[in-house]
Amino acid sequence: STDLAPLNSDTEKDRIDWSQLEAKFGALPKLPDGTRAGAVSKTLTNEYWRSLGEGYKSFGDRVGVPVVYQAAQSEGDQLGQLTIAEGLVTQGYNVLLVSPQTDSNLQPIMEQAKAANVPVVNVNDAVIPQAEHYVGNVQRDNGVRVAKWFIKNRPDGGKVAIVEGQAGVYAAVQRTDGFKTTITETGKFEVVASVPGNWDRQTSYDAASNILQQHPDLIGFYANNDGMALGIVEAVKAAGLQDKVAVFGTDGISDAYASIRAGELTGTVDSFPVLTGEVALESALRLVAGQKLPRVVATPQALITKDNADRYSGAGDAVRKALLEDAAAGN
Amino acid sequence: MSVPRLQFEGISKVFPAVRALSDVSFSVGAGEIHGLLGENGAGKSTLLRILSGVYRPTAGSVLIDGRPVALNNPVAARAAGVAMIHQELQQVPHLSVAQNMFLGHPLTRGGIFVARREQERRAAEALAALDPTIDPAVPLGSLKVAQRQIVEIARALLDRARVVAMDEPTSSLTPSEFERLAEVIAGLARDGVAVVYVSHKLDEVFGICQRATIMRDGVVVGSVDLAQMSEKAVVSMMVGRELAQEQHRSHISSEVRLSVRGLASATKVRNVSFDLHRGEVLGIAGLVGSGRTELLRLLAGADRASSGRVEIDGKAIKLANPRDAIAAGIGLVPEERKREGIVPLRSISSNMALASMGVFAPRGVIDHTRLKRVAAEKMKRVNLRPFLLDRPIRLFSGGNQQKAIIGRWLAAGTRILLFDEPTRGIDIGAKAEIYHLIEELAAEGHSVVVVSSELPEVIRLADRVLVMRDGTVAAELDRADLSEQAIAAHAIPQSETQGRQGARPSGQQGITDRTSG
Amino acid sequence: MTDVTEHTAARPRAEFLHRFSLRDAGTLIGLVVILAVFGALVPGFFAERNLINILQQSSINACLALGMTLVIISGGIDLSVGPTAALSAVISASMLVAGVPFPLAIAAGFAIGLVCGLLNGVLVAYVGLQPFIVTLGTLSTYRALALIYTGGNPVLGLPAGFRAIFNGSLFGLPLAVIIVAVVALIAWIILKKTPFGEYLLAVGGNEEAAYIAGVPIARTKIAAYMISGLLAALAAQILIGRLGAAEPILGNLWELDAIAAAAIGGASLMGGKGSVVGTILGAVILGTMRNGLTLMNVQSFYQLLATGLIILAAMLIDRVTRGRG
Amino acid sequence: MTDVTEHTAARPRAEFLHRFSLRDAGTLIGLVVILAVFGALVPGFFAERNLINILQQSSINACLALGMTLVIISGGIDLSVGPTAALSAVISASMLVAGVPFPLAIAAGFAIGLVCGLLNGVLVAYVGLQPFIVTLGTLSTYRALALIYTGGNPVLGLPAGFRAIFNGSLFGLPLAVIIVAVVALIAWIILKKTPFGEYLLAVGGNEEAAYIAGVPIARTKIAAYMISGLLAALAAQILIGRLGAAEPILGNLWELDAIAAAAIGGASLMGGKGSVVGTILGAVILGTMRNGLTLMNVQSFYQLLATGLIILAAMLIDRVTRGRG
Ligand SMILES: Nc1ncnc2c1ncn2[C@@H]1O[C@H](COP(=O)(O)OP(=O)(O)OP(=O)(O)O)[C@@H](O)[C@H]1O
Ligand SMILES: Nc1ncnc2c1ncn2[C@@H]1O[C@H](COP(=O)(O)OP(=O)(O)OP(=O)(O)O)[C@@H](O)[C@H]1O
Ligand SMILES: [Mg+2]
Ligand SMILES: [Mg+2]
Repeated sequence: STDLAPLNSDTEKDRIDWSQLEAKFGALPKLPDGTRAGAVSKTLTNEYWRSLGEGYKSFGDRVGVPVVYQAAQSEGDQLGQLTIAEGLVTQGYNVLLVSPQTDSNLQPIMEQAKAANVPVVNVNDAVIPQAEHYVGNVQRDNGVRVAKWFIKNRPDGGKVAIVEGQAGVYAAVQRTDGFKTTITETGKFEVVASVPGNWDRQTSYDAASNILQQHPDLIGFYANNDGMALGIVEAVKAAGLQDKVAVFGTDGISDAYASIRAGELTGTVDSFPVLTGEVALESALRLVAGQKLPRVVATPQALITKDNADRYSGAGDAVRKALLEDAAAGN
Repeated sequence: MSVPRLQFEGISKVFPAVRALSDVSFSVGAGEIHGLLGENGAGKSTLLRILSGVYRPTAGSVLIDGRPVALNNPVAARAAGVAMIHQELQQVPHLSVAQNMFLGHPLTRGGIFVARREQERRAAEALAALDPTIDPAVPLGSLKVAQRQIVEIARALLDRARVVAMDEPTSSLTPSEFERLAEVIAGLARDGVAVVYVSHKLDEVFGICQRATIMRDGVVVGSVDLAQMSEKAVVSMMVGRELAQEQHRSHISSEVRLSVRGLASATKVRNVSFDLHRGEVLGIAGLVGSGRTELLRLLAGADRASSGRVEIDGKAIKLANPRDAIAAGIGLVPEERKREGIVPLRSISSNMALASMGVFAPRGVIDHTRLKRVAAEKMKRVNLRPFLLDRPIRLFSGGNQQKAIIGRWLAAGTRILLFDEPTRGIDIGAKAEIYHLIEELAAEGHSVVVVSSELPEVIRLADRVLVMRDGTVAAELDRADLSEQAIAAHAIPQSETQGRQGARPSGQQGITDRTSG
Repeated sequence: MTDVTEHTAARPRAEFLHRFSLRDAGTLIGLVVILAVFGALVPGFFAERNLINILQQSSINACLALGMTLVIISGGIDLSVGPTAALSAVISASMLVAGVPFPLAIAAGFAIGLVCGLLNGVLVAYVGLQPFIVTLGTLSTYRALALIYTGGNPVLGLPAGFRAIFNGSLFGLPLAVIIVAVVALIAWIILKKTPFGEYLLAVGGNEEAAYIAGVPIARTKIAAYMISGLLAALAAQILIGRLGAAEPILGNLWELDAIAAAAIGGASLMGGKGSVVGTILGAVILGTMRNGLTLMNVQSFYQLLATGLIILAAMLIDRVTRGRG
Repeated sequence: MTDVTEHTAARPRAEFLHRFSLRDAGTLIGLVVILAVFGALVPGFFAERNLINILQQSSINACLALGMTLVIISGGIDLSVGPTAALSAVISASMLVAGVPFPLAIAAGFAIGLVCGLLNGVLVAYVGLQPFIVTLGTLSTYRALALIYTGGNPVLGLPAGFRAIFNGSLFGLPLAVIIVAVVALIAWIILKKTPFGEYLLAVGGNEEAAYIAGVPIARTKIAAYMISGLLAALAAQILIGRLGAAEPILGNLWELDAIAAAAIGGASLMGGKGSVVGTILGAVILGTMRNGLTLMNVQSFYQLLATGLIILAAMLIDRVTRGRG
C-alpha cells in the first residue's frame, strides 16, 4: 500500500460513478460460500450512520450475505472504533467496510487486514490516505451545492453565516470550505460568521440567535449537518425571520425532510446514506469476488428543497431510480 | 440513691480484630461527677462513643434511669438525654458558632427557616458562663482551638441532658478556663445531671469528681471513691505498675546552640530574643494566644519571619521553609498531631522516615533494610507500643503517634527539637515516658524547646522558662525562680490580673494566617 | 495549607457578611470586566436584545449549575447531569408526542430527573462510593438508556402549546430566564435560610462532625443529588421547549460547563463552600463569553482557547481577591 | 461513619502485606470473572492473538492511567491528558514530517508533555488553584493550541522508520505493550521504593503534616503533573506510531478512561491512596470489556450501557471486598 499515493477522495482520478458499476462490471458475480461482511462506522447516535447500516443490511439480505454493523460509542471515540475494527479483523470477516472517525485512527487496520488478505473499503467521511478503495460522496461538494443555490436564488447577494461541526473534523472542514470558497468567489456574498456548532443543536441555536441579533439582515445559514440546521431553524423562527433567512443543512435525515415539507428548513444536501450503504457493500462484494474496481466509487448527492423533496424521499427503489435518472442526465 | 441515672451493663465492643471493650459495667448516679480514667487506648472514648450513639456495642446495654435505651445513632442518644463533648473537635469551620452549636437540631421558624437570631441568643446564653467574649455569629473557623473547645462544651450544655459525657474537654484549655468549666459542671450536678468526665489531667479529676472508674486495655480495673485514694494509687491502677516519680535533671551546657535575635512575624510574634544551649530544655509558658505556637512555627520554618535573625552555632541560617529548618537540625513536634503531625494512612516507618528520606535513599532508591533497622532502633528507643512498624499510624493511640513523630526527628539527626504541647491528650504513663525521653535527649546534647500550657509540665522539664505575653518574651525565669505563681504573674497582663477578661482582647487580635508553602 | 484562615475582626458580625459578599463581588467584577471588554469591541453588544440573549443562553447552564453547586457543597460532584437531562427530555417528549397532557408529561420528566438523582445519591450516600466515579458510571448508563429508549432518534413534533410554556416572555424577559431566576432564589433561600442548607454545608464541611451532631448525612446527600437531577430535568424541559425536539444526545458535556460555572462562582470541590449568587454570575460569565466571541466571529479554535483561558483567569482572579483557599 | 475500620491482626507484618495485596487481589478477581464470562460466551476469545489485542488496546489507557494514578495519589486530578497528548503528537509529527531526526522529534514531544504538566502543576501547587478546575481550563487551552497549530488538519505521512519504533514486536508482544509494562514497573518502583513515592503518598495523605516534615510539597505535586504530562506524550507517540498520523483532536475523553482505570484499581480521589498494579488491572478490565463486547457484536448503545455498569459494578465489588473506604 505504500506505493499508493495518499487518497484524496474529492479529486482522485481513478474513479467511477455508482451508476456505472453494473454497466462496466456486470451483475454481481457469485460469491464464495459463507461470505460475511463486517462494518464499523462513527456512531449510531446520528441517523445518517444508522441509515448507512440499513443500506448494508438491505443489500446484504438481497444477496444473502450476513453483515455485522458496529459503531463507536460516540463521535470522536477514536480508539474505541479502532478496537471494534480490530475485533472484526480478528473474527475473520471476508471484507471490511469502515467509516473512520478521523483520517488516521483506523490506519492500523489497513495493515492488519492486508496481512489477513481482507479487502477494506473506506466508506464516506474521513479518508484513510492509504485506502485502496473508497465509496462515498465528495464532502466539499455538500457546501458547494448550497453555495450554488444561494448564487442562483439570491442573485443580489447578501450576508450569510456558517455553523460548523466539531472543530478539526474532516467533513466539517471540507463542507465549510466548499461553501465559503464558492460563495465568496462571486463577490456579492459576505460570510459574516463562521462559528462552531459542535454538531450540537443547542449550541447552534445559541450561535444562530447571536448572529441574527447582530445581523438582522442576514439572508442565509449553512450548517454542516441537519441536527444543527434544525436548531438554527428554531432560532430563526424565534427571531421572527423565517421568511427572510434561508437555512440549509447537510445529510438529508428524515427530520430534515419533514422540516423542509413544513416549509421551515429551506433545504439540505442529501447524500443518500441508505443507497451509499448499498453501493458500498456491492462494491465490497465485487472485490471479494475478485473484480478490480477503480479506487473511488462516487455516490450521489442532491440538494433537497421543498420543490423536489418528494422525488427523493419515496421507497428505496424509487429513490434509486430517480438518482439513476439524475446520473443519466449528468447531474 | 435509688436507681442510678446511668448504667453500663456488660458493654463489649469488638472492632474487626480488636477488642476495645470487654464486659464494661459501672454506674453513675444523678448529680454525680464520675471520672473515667485510663491510659491511651484503654477504651474510654470507645465507651463514650457507644453512649452517644456513634458506635453500637457488640454486647451489653446502657440503662438510663433504670430503663435500657437504644442508642442506635447520635440522634437517638440525644433523644435519650445524652449530650457529649467529643475528644476530637467535631465542628464545621465555615458555619457560625451558633450554627455549629445547633447543628442537627436547628431552631426554626415555622419549621422551615432557621431562626438564626434565636439560635445566636441561646448560644450566647450557653457561652456566657464559659467565655462571654465568643460571638456566636462568627464563623467557627475563625476561633482559636481553645475557644472552639469551649464552643464544644457550650453545645453540650444547650440540651437539658440527663447525662453529659465529656471526653477530654480541657485538652486545649488553661487552668483558669478549667476552673470556670468546673463551676459549670458543678451546676450541672446540682441539677441532677450525671456527668462522665474523661481527662488525663489527674488533678482535674481529683478536683471535681467524687468517684472514678479506671480502665485498662478495655476492662474495668475498678471503680473507686477518689476521696479515699491517692493519685499515686490511681495511677498504678491505670498503668498496672508503679510509676517512679522522677525529678528534674539538668544537662545544660554553656555552649550556645541556637541564638534568636529580634524575631518577629507579620501577625503575632514581636521582637523575640533568646539563646538556647546545648543540652538545655527551654520551657515556654504563656496564655493561650500569646504567640508560643507561632514562635515555634517560625523557628521550624513553617511560617516566615518578617524580621529577626536566627543563628545556629554562631552561623546565621535562613528559614524559608521547614526544609531549611530540618537541614539546620531543627524539628517541630506540632501541637495538632492529627492535622500537622501524622500521615494517617501510612505506616509508622513511613511516618518516621518522612523527614529524612535523603538519609534512607542515598542513591535515589530507598534502602528498606536500613529504614527498617533504623525504624526498629528509634521506635524501641521511644518505646512504641504496640511495636508494629508497618501498621498505619492512625491506628495507634495519640501517645504512640507522638512517639513516632519524635522518632522522626531522631532519625533525621535533629539537634534542636521543638515541642508544642508535647503531652496534649496523652496519658500519664506515656507522659512520663515522653518526659523521660526529653531528658535523655538533652543528656545526649540535644537542645529542646517545650511549649506547654500545663505549668507543672513546664516546671518539671525546663532548665529555664521564657514567659510570653502578647507575642513577645515578658520574662525569663531560671530554674531556681520557677513556680506556677511566678509564671502566671508574668503571663497575665499587669493591669488586668484579676480577671480572664483581660486576656481576651489579646487573644482576639491574634490573627494567624497559617498559610504556608 | 490550612483550611482555616479567617480572621477574627473587631466587629465580627459585619465581617462575616462582608466576607461572603466579597467573594461574590470578585466574581461580579470579573463579569463587569468581560462585559466592558466586549462592549468596547463589539458594536451593539449592549443592545437590550443581546443582553436578553445572553441571559437566555446562560439560563440552561445556570439551572444545572445551581444543582451542581448544592452537590458540590455537600462534598460531591454530579457528572451525570447531561445524560439525566437527555433521559428526562426524551421521555417527556415522547409522552407529549403521544398526546399525554402537558402537566403529566412534564411531571414524568421531572420524575426521571429525581430518580436519576436518587440513584446517584444512594450509591454515594448509602453504598459509600466516590461521587466522581458513581456519576462517571451513571453518565454512561443514563446516556445509554436515553439512546436505547429512542433508538438514537430525536423525538420531534412537540406540541406548540407545550413549547409556548417555556418559550414565552414576561415583562420582556424570556420565561426561561424568569424560571431560572426563581429557581436561583429558591436555591438561595434553601442554602441560607433552611436547615437543609445548613446540613449541606455541614456535610460537605465536616461529615463526621455533622453525623455526630445528628445531621441526616445520607438523606442530605441524596437530596442534593435529587435536586441536581430535578434541575437537569428542568433544563431539559426548557431546552426541548426551545428547540422543539428532544435528542438522546442532548446535554453532551453539560457537566463541565456547570462545574466551571460553580467553580468560577466560588464553590470548592472539597465541599462545604459555594454560593448561589456566585454560581449564577459564573454561568452568566460563561454565557457572555460565548455570546461575545460569536459576535466577534472569533474562529472556533480561538473560541476554545478563550474558554480555557477564561476559566483559568477567573480562578486566578478569585485566588487573588480571596487569598489562599 | 468513622474512617477507622482497619484490622489489627495478631501477625501485623503479614497482615500489612496482605491488606495491600487484598485490594489488588479484588481487582484481579474482577478481571478474572470478566475474562471467564467472555471466554464462555465468545469463541476464540482466549486466542493468543486476541489476548495480545486486549493488551495492546489497553496499553494507551494504561499509560495515561499510570500518570493519573500518581496525580490522584498526590490529591489532584489531571483532566488535560488528552489534549496534552494531542499537542505533543502534532508537534512531534510535524517535526518528523519536516525531516527532523527521530530522537529529536520524540524528545520534543516529551518536552511538550512535560511543559503542559509543569503548567498544570504550577497552577495547582504554587498558585493554589483547585486541580479539577485548573486542568479543566488547560483541557480547552491545550486542545485549542493543537488545533491552531495544525489549522485543524491531521499531520500525515510519518516516516516508516519512526513508526517501526513503536510498532515492532519483542518476544511476540507488541512493543507498545512492553513499553507500557516498563513504565508500570518504573511507576511501581517510584511509588514503593523512592522518596518521591513517599512524598506523593504523604502530600495526598496529609499535606500539612508533610509540609512540617519538610516534604517539598510544591515540587512533589508539580512532578506528579509533569509525569502525567510525560506519559500522555508517550501515549501520543505510541498512538501516532500506530496510526501513522497525528491529529489535533486525538485523545478526546481519554481522561475519563484513565480516571476510571485508576479508580477501579483502588485509587482514592481524596488522595493519599492508589496502586500501580491496581491501575494496570483497571485498564485491562476496561480494555477487556471493550474487546469482548465488540466480539459479541453488542450494539454500541448497549456497549455504552455495559461500560457504565461495569464501572459501577467494579466500585461496588471494591466496596464489598474492602469495607468502607
Ligand atoms: N474505629 C476503630 N476501629 C478499630 N479500632 C479502634 C477504633 N476505635 C478505637 N479503636 C481501638 O480501640 C482501643 C480503644 O481506643 P479509645 O479511643 O477508646 O481509647 P481511649 O481510652 O479513649 O484513649 P485516649 O486516651 O488516647 O483517647 C484502641 O486500641 C484503639 O486502637
Ligand atoms: N487553628 C487556628 N486557626 C486560626 N487562628 C489560630 C489558630 N491557632 C492559633 N491561632 C491564632 O494565632 C494566634 C497565636 O496563637 P498561638 O497558637 O501562636 O498561641 P499559643 O500561645 O501557642 O496559644 P495556644 O496555647 O493556643 O497554642 C492566636 O491568638 C490565634 O488567634
Ligand atoms: Mg479517647
Ligand atoms: Mg499553641
